[in-house]
Amino acid sequence: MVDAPKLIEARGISKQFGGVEVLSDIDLDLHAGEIHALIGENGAGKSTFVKILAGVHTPTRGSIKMNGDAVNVTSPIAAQELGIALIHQEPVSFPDLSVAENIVMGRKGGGLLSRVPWATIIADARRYMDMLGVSIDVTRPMHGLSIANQQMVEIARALASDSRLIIMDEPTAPLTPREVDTLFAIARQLRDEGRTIIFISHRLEEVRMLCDRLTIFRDGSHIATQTVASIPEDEIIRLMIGRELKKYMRKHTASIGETALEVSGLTLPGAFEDISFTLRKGEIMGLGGLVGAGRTDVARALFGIEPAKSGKIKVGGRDAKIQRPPDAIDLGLAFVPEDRAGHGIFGTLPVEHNITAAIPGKIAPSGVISRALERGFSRKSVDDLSIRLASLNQPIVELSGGNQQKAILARWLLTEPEVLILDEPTRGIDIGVKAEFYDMIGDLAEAGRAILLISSELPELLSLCDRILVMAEGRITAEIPRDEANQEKVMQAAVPRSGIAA
Amino acid sequence: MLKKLLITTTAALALTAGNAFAEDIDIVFVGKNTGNPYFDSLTQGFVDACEVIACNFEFVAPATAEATSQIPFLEAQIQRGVDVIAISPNSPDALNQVFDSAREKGIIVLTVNGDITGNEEHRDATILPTDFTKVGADQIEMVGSLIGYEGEVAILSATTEAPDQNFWIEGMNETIANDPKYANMTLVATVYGDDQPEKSTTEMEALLANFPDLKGVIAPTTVGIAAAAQVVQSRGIADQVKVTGLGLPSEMRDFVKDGTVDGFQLWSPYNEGWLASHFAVGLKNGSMTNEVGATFEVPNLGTITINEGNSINTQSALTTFNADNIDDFDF
Amino acid sequence: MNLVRNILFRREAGILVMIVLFCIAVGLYKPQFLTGQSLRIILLLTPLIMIGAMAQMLVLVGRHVDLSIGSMLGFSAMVVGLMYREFPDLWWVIGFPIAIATGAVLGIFNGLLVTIFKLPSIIVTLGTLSLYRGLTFIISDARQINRSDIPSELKLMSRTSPVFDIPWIILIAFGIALMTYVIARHTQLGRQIYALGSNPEAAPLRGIDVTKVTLVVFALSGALSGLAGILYASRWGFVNPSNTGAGFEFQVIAAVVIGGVSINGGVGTVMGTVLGVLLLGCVAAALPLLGIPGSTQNAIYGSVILIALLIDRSVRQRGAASISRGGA
Amino acid sequence: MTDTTPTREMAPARPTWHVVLVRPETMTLLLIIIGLVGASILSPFFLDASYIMRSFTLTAEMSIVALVLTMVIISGEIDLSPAANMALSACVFAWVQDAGVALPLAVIVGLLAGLAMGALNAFMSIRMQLPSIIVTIGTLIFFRGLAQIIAGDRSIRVPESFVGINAVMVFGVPLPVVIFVLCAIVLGLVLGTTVIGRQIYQIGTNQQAALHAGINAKRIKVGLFLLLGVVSAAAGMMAASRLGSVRYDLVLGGELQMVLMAMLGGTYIFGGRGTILGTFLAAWLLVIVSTGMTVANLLPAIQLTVLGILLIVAIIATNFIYARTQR
Repeated sequence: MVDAPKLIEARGISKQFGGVEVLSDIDLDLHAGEIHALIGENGAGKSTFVKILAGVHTPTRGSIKMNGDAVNVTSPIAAQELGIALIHQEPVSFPDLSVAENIVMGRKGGGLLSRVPWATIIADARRYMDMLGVSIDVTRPMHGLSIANQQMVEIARALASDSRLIIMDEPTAPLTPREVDTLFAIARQLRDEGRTIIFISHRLEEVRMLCDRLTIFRDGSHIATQTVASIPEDEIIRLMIGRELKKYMRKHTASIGETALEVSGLTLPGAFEDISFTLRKGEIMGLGGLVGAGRTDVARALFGIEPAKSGKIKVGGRDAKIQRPPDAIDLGLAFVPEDRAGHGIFGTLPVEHNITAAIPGKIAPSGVISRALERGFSRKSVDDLSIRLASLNQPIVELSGGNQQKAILARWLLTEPEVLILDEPTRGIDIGVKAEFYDMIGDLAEAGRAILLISSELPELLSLCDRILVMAEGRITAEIPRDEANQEKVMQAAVPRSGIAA
Repeated sequence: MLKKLLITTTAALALTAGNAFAEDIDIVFVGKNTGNPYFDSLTQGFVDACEVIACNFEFVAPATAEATSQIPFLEAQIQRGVDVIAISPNSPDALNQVFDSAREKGIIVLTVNGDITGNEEHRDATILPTDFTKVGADQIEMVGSLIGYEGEVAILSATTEAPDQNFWIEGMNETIANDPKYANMTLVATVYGDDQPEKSTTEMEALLANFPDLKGVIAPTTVGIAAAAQVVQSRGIADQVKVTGLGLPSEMRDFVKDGTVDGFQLWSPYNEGWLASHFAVGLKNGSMTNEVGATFEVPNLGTITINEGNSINTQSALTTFNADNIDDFDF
Repeated sequence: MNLVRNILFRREAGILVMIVLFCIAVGLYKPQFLTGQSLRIILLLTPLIMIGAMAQMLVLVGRHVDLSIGSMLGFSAMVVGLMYREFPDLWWVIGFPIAIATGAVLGIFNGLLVTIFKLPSIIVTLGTLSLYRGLTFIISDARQINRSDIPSELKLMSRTSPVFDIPWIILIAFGIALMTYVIARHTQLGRQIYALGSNPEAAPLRGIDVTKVTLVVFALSGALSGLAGILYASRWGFVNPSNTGAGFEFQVIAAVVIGGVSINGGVGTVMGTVLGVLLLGCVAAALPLLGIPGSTQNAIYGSVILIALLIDRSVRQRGAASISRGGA
Repeated sequence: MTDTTPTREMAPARPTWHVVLVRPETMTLLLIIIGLVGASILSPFFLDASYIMRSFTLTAEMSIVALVLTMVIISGEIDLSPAANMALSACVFAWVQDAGVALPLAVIVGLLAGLAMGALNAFMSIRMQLPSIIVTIGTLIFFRGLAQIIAGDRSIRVPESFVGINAVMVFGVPLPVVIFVLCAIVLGLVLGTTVIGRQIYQIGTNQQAALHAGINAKRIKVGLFLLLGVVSAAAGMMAASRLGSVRYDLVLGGELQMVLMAMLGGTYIFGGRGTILGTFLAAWLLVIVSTGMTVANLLPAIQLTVLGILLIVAIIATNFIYARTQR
């Protein structure tokens, strides 16, 4: 099957998001009748690459050839016509319409007033379901279907538009083992029909069981393409993280004080289970893991946005009951969220209002905001964190990603927190500002604050943290002290073992 | 249509300019709401009068007939410094303050076609279409003549609160109770259609359903009588149930022509406008005095007396419309 | 076992049960409520609301709201009324295409404001509610079209028809209901309206021309309001610039919301809406019989909308909870 | 998820004159000037301060409620029921007073009725998470219907001692206007300088970010609905005092005018933007426009048409200004 006909030939595919090069010159060939795995760390560019194939994004540079002739995938609909289907992890569907319609919706079917061929739609839908060996009543609405079944409908939709290339982005994450087996059987059946499947996953055993070839992405570039049989797991991991480790040597290690935060048996069914750790003043503890490991859910539970169902939290030695963010803030917790635009900034409001948003008590002791106090705090924050901006009254959306993140960090530093939770603080920020952030985090620890750093960038974790907890599928899989920590160890713990066995 | 609009606007402008130097009396009539056919003929009375006697006339009205919708228009007329405000009030008591401030400015305030019962001291005089006390009796006589003075009769009125309606209904009850002529006529029900066609129709349907052997229906309101007539027409029961009341010839012409309604009564709103203009000009130039008992002449209406409470009746008895005279009227 | 399908089905059955129970209760107290004549009264009360409800159902399914249907009804009725008065010898049936076309033009104007300027439809139609009412006054010079100006053949349509003596107006209303069922269930347009309402972000990704579908929905709402306009002239025999169509939008929204159409878009059936209209018709016919003053009608409409919203909430909650437990 | 915000480090700051001038409030001020000139051309009787002041008393109560409605819209919600609330509260007050309850107690009952209505709106919109625009269409019809049941279409009289609020003059300015100006100043200060005001803007701009910043959005929104309920009740009773009697159709259709005032003042329909000053100026603009047309004896039809056009133009303008400044 070595020189099977090439379905897709991608040459020099690159993509820039706001100045940050996310993909650089990817060359990749995909054969007809093959299951091809894409592997890489978070942010390695896997998702962006497949989204370009599926027409969700347009590449900054590069070309794609399909069955030998050049194609231009301008939109998801164009992709559908070319026979390329993308199945998201959370399938996008019309919840109120019937399964059969979700499969057909949008297909070129005559003008607005042309008849809806219900008989054929339902018959086709049943046929695809039978092909996939799945028993779903195609006339029922999508409402209430399990994620697994929704994926089946997405695959059926791909079959309905006779897709030659079906891309599955992390499909097995939410599935039970039995559902995974069904999915694999279907994938193999589709491959035997001559279709090509791209399978993005962190579960290396699954890749080994299912896929014919695999490609490894790192930092937006294409590292290697091998047949699955010819590359051992350790080698895969090495390639995934093979960059030589530029050591951001921390200037110092802070003196570790008494426990600031103690968590035991924290559980939220479906998100994370039995999370326990202690965090001491002056200590930076990393929380590593892959997408879907549940790290953000732990942070949201600690901060009271989505409280855990069971488990105990002790702050500064005393039991804490955190039901809403204000409870957490009063106890000295702070949380810089991952989704800066959605959960962080008030886009259209001035920078000053964003900086002082979490300290109403300090800028308005009597309820009335004192201009002087507010200007004092925000001016100090801008200087301390050297935020580059035109004026404090400028809407914050006009600043760069890095400066916006600094403003959010400044917001939380003004609350003088005991415990600072940072969720992917340096994501989407260019290299220059990242280094500034690392120094700041170091200084904060030195000043005696306890820091919980959630990050997917291994060099960040390894260089900054005194200890690294690694999570996979909602559970803590390892606790690695600083001196024993290296990329392989973290990645070994991060890659879900239990995929099949659990 | 737009052409018509421009004419009225320019006319309005001319009037405002014109009034500055002529010594004509400025009269404005504020109707209940725009688009009400009843007031078209009443206004016509004012307009024709002002062509004859020295007065400038304007008609304004709010879009909807709520209690307070006329106030801004009254404030505007005070501001324009008109001489006489004639108004058909939407509410018996919400207009007292604005009437007082108008009269402080020497503006004569006349209520037309309906009085502000209980607050009469806030207006100079009232011009009623006819002697309201007799309306009840005339209507009972009308329906009695149609149904042979025996059988069940019901009333379909406008709103529960309209002062003139309640006044007439009281008259009807008294007449049936005391006058032996109507001994074997019984008034079985009084229902309210709120002067809305849909509601009046459902109330009429309910009457027919609740009283199977109902003989006659009196609807002393133009909206009510038209709705009742339409129900009778659509069910083809014109010979069992006689509909009468107070209606506009223009609205009732079809029903009279096809025999659904034998006869109905009203007064001439045109005459009301005509009389009001003369009375207003007379008061303003001193040729008439506004005391109870005083009389004055109005061309083709004869001598008019000012009755108790400064109220004037345009005509003594109701005019009866039927098949033979319906075509002589264009309002 | 598909839970949600049953709920939807149960919803229509629920309304039917409510209608039956209500009629029996009133019938016990006032037997004449259950006669053939009373059924005719109820049916005669519903045609305009039925046509308005059909249009509003498609609008709500598309996750929009059209408050201007009352004023569009008034304006179209006035245009046709003026035409009859100024050109009495025209063939009276011409009124229908003119009324529908007039309504459609106003509807398309609504649609353009919503699609081009990306404005919330409820605020736009709140503006055009007043704008179209003002225009109705202007073109009629604030004067009413009297009964004598309306052709008697048009008025006859509200009284009888060759088909078992059922008035034409009722036949047209149920015809429109059937047409809407066909559009909603059996045309691409209908399915795309449902898809648009169910998941507006996903619709363009699936090749649905959101602008065109939205424009058609508002044009349809205008056209059907226009048809209701000429039928108003037929039913009541006159057209008044200030109260023809006034308050129509609230009655229609009450009927549609009772009928199980969800205000979050994507959910709604013609059968449910028809039953909602009939239920309101029964209530409107029963009130005068029971001697309850008409003034209670508004309070009933208001409370019905609020209760239907709460029912819709609980249905959606049970449905939505099972789909997604998100989180990275 | 790499975000795609523009990364100009040093965005060119908008010059101060630009910040001061290019604001919706200046647009409203401009329209006021145009309105004044137009109206005085249309009719010589227009330009008279005491007449305009007297005309303003007719809509002063509604304008006060529109100020609070502006805050509700800025917070990201909307309420179409205040006009019906005014009518029902006034009817409850007059009905209870008519039934023999002492005047001060009747006023309190009226205010409590308004509070209860605000609570119903808050419960349905915030607690049950239903879209407030559809909820308040339901409550608007429901309250108007209750008023109809209580007052029928009778008009309930109000005791002489309570009547005539608009006749009370403060330095030659009618009391309702003074109250409106005072309310505008107080609410302007609350919105502009207090923490609650700042948080209302933050909730309207991005409710998720507000949650993460520890702002209790639910409590603030419920508070706003309750405040709007009580203020509407007070305004309803002010109208009762002005008119001397109350009917169910008090301020019928007022919801359109209130929303119009907020929109003309530059309040952004999707929340996050708008000022009390803008709505304050818009209230005067509306009075000038409608009084100008009434005193020129223009057909009420034209007023309705102009109101409709103004609302549509206002939303498009504010949408355009905000979309443009949100580069």
